[in-house]
Amino acid sequence: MTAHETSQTRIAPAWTQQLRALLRSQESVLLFITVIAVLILSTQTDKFLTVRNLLNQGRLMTEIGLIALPMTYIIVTGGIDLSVGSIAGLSAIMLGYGWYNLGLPLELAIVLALVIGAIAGFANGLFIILFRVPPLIMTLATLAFYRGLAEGIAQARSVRDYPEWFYALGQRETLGIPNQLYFLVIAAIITAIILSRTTFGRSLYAIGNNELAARFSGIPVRRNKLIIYTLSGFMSGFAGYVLVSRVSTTRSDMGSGWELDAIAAVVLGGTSIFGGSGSIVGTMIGLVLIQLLKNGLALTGVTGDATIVVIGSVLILSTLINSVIQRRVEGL
Amino acid sequence: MRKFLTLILVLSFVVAPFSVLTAAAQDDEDRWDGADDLPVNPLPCGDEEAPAPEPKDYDGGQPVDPPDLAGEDIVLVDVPKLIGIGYFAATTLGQQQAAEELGNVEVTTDAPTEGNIDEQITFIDNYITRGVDGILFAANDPVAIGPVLKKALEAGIHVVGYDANAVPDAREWFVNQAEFNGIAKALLDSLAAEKGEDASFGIVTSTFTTPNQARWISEMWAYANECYPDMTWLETLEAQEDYNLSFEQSNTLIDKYGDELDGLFGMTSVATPAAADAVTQASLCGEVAVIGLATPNAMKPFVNDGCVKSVVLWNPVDLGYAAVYVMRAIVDGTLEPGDTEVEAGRLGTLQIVNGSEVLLGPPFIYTEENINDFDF
Amino acid sequence: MQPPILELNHITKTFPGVTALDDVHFDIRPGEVHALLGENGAGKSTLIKVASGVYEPDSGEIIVEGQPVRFGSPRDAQAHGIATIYQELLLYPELSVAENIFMGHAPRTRLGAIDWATMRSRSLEILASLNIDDMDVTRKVGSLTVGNRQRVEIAKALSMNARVLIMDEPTAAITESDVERLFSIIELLKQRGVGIVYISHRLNEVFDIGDRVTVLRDGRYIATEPVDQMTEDKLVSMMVGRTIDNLFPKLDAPIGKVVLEVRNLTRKRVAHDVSFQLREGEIVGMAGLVGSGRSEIAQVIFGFTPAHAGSILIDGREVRITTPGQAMRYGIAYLPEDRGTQGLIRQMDLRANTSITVLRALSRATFINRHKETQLAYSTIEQLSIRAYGPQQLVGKLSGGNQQKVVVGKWLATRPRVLIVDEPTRGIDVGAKAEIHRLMSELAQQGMAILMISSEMPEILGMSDRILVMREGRLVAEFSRAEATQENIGLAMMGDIGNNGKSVNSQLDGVEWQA
Amino acid sequence: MASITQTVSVRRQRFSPSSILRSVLGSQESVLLLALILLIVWVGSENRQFLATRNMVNVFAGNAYIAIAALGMTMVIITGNIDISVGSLMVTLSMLSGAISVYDGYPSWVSTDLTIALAWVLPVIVGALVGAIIGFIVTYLRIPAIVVTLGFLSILKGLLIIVSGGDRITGMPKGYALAQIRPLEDVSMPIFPAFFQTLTMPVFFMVILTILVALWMRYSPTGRALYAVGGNAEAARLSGISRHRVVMTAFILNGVFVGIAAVMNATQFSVIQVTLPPIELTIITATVVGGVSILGGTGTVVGAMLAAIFLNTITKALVFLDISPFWTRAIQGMLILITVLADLYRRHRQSA
Repeated sequence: MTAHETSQTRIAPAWTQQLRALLRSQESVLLFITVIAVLILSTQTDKFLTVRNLLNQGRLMTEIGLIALPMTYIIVTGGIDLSVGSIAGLSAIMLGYGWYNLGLPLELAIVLALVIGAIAGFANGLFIILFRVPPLIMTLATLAFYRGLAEGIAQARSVRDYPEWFYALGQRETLGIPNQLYFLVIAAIITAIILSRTTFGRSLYAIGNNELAARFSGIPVRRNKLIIYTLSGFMSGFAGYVLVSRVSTTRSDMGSGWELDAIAAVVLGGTSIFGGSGSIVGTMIGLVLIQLLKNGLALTGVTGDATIVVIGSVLILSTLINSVIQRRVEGL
Repeated sequence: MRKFLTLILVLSFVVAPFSVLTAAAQDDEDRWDGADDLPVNPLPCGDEEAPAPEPKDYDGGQPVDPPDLAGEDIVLVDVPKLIGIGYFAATTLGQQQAAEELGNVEVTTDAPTEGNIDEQITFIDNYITRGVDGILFAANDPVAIGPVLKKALEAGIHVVGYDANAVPDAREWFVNQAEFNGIAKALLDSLAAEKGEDASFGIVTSTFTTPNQARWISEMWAYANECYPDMTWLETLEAQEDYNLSFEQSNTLIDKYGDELDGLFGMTSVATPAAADAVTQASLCGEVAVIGLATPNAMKPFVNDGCVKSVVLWNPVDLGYAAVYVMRAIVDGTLEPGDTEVEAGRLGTLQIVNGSEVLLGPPFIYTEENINDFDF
Repeated sequence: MQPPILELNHITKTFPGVTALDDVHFDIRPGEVHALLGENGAGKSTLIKVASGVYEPDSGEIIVEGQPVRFGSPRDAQAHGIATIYQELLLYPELSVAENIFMGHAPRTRLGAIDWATMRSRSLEILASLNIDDMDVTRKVGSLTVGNRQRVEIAKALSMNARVLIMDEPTAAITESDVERLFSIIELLKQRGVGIVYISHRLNEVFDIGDRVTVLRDGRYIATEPVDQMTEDKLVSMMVGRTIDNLFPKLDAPIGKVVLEVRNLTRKRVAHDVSFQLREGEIVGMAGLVGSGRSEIAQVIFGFTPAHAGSILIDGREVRITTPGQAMRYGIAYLPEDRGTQGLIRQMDLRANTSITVLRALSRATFINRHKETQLAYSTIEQLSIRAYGPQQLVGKLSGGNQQKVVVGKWLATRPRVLIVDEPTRGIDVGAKAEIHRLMSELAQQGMAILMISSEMPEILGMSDRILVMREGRLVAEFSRAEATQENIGLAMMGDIGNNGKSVNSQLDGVEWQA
Repeated sequence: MASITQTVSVRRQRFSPSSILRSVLGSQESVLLLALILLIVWVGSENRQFLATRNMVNVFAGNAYIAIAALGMTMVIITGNIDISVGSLMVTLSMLSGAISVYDGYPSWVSTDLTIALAWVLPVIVGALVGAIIGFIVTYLRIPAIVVTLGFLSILKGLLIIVSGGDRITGMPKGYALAQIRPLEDVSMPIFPAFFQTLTMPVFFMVILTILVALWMRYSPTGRALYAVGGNAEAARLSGISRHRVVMTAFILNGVFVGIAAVMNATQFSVIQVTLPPIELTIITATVVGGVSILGGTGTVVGAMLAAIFLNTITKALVFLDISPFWTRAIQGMLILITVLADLYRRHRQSA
């Protein structure tokens, strides 16, 4: 503690500090890495850096993106949600089941799917706050449970032949931009603003850094946790709906493995897996970086197996680089 | 607030297990037959000739003004369900052989490591952007893969499927290794031959949602009802494309039904050897017949020590081989909608059935005599 | 007089940009209690870290029994018989008492395997030698009371047959009865010739058990004196470098109408049937052992752990409080006991910490107004004269006193009418202590009603208009400022079962894991 | 006086019913064992076949390789870390083992037995190496284990396909089959006495290894250090325990056991396939259900083993009870949740 007292004497004008902070921030470091990657890839093939291709990538990454946003919230509070993929699958199935088997109007079936997703997330949150089940364990269990429900309800039957309008979200474009991309961008902006500017967002950081102190400061910790897990479930459900609309059928194995992709994006985005720090901007950059690597490498003739090797390495390396820089900043 | 939440929790605790169990109990009544609400048409029993299928007009899709590459070098990409299992390693081998023979074809295989629909779509999408002359695919889901394949056609890329079909208008041709009902017939006939017409059997499949397996099983239902009314269908278990699980599930069936069990069907090239392994390690060779779809190399040990009498499979190497030849034929314009047959190198001429499917031929049955002549 | 076991001569230790220790002397003789005093930041902790081998000094020599040595690691120091008991006890909650005592140097069988039987019996011996015979060595440490955990720590030190035992604020977090027990244990150790380095902010303790006292200030060595030639004022002035006229600047404020009243407040296992009133301008001290229900009742009023029965009245109107949020809306503020874990968010900056209680007020439509927030931070820094370089400073990097001021600041920001302070001056230095006391008096004068929970008798006596005493979850006594004395309060706290810690502990067990 | 109190209190601990009760119902291990027995008895009463010897053997043998991998995972989690790359690693090592055994380019002096020995040992060593690399990045480069192993998950998966070309391996030499589920006399390995012949190799390995590791974790200083580091890293440091060294050890041993599991897996079958089911989740589930706290500092390998068996028993039980296969996974998920909740509840009670 003695060591720190000098920091009081070290006084610098606010704006230079902020500038330095900005340049050293996880996001800008990651952005730098991304730019480098894009530049290298674009020299390898002219097919990569085209509006059409990039927009198309936007279409392909939307589902994971929608899930990664609330995942950022959850990880900021020091939690995690492994059940997102299964929830997406469950919602997808409920959509088809509600429309085909229960004979609901499709609009209603969609609503049903989203509601089911929200409920699933709500249940996660409920156990976590009431029984203090570690999120990792809770969602590990529901990862199996929700997938199981999906399989049980689907009875291995897939629902197809939706009316034309249903595919608008997943397969059509407006002003040349894939429709689902609008949703991703809007969701990203909203979640970003909430996290960085509002009292709710602030409370999430507080919870992630010191839950007890947050509670003693009158922050409704339990309520907010419940909200983010429910949100996570809802968004997973929405992602499931987007996928169904994109691939025009429902299967009970939809969304398997999404949890790791989403977490990878969040972590790559510089959000600390231990909670307390992180940002939506970072997550989005992380998401884009992964997607562009997948796509760019494929376009330059690298096969999928080699690509995942690269992505794995990038994940570790960029985290390393960032942690080194952050340590330098804190002078530890 | 808190009270309310607890209430909900308690409810969910009571309701969830209850509902699940009741549901589980119920659909035990109508057992899954894999039909997925699609029609079945079983072949006639025994050696009766199958009535020739009534000719059907071409129902495939067409690429939008593709470049004329007749005779030119073409670059193809092959996107199977997944990579990492022997079966698709074999189809890849066949494609390479064909490419070598033709000399003016270059084909690379690239696919996800899990049989996962959205991954596969992403792969194909990337190759559309990258710009290839033709795409070969084996679909994880016939419908899900549709949009992206149509996108390929619109981009003027030729699309040919093999092994697992897509909705017809999403591809030009599909190389059909064998008719579903043909497989079903072959499997059940060999069981009958080995264990008699009153044999009772279990099935180990990949997942209930995998289209091919599901269709085969539903055709088996139909065919068994027609021709082997005395056979008892004990149970069907899922085992993914996972060797360990297939092994475990086979064990479970063996243990559950004991002497009652006469035969095990393996519906995938993973499940069949696993089932054979289970039977061998339970030292029940002879008592429990293992019949299924598998590649020769995987089955050699069992066939050679007599534990497995017959393995049903088309030759996946030929399947891949044929796919490339069909693709070449389209590009060269030698295969056009309405044709009834197509030249496929060493395989000679192949028939075209129900509209837009190239039939590889009747399923092949490997036995002790011939299995060692194959290496894939 | 015996030669010292451990001598630290001309110790200098600098960190980037600061000289933590500047030519400091310290020595400890067998069988003495040597108190080490100084304000936070004076260099006490650095010094003991040097003595226990955590830091290596830049210059100066460490001498153990006449032999110069250098400690590369805590291990080395332990090897030379120097053990340290840190404020935050370093134990393994999930492991048994015996294993905690012997972790790292467990007895082994001939085959080199850990010998659990011996470990248990030797643990029992050690504990017994400290007159501790009521502890089950197979029990998980996590389920013990703080007092018992501390005893485990001491046993741990002895198991490494330590001859110097450094205790950093050992009494900060334990009950009166545990303190008594601790002191008797210290006596035993002295008789055995163990030298004890004793660090505490409670001067009365220094006079109770100290033999010699060394004072540090701003990393410099001030003096070493026999305790019996010292007076409290002398010590204080040595520590702060100036004379603090009055540690307890109680101003008399006009006592107004009742603001807060609680009737028969009850929460199972922690507080039973508690009733009292709190008036404007009044400072009510609440005494009692840790676990007697003091903090617990406060947390019930604050809605952190809602009441099971009874009622809370604000301005005579009954209100229902089930969450801190609601309590705050009624103008109640609560400074929790433990700054580090309950009061502050150390990884966040000063601005975020001061604003956290009033985010709603600082925001329009839940959007935080950064400008207002920063203003608040500056005004807090000013009003409470917090030594920090600005709103951006991480509070984790502030000294204890300043951290506590931040906590005070964040609660004053809510403009409370009822301020509940729990151990407001625990572990902060004399200077800051006086400042906080003055602040409390001023607030009372402005008409705030203050409930002050404290384990420090002088503080209770010095600051309170009225004194409530809790025991075993019940309100057992009330004294006016006039009639209150150390004795009658102490007696009320202990009750008849005061002197055997058992029954107290047994009911503490219940309380412990609530927090 | 000291000695008296000592003997007194010693006796008190030996025979206090409370402490005995605590040790019996107080541990997830015994709870699991109880649940396991009840489950077996119940299913047995529903369906006689379930109790048949062969099925019992399979019940215990089926998840042996999971249990063995869980040994390492237990250590890693106890130190407060986690490894989600074990699935990919295991498959990679199985392929490696197979590849070595069928490789025919060896110089003449290399006998088949030697090849087989290599195929058994080398993967374990490689596993240890990978573990060391992960451990190094986690400790010395200070990157959270979950991030590192998330990276390795895909790195290994990719490398595996690249190296193996995605084909499966068959035709391993006769003596290679080490871990088949059959009476041991069939296995050409004379070293095992007749006693084990009723057992099958997987069970044999699982039990022996678990016992060894359990002993090691209880009686070796390093074993205890795992708990120390996971329980309170700072305290451990001050008692002279090197966190880095301990965590490294945990990850290396984890690699070793994944290696062993991989070899068993490879030698159990006549075909080695590159299929990548998410084993890591199963392994972590087994560990957690076994009572290992995800927060580190507590848990035992025995619990993990019992949990692994428990999970397999459930899967089989559901078939024997004629539960529709569609609902299997849902019910599994529910049971997992319930056992974990039971564990948490017990912990709460104990810390009170």
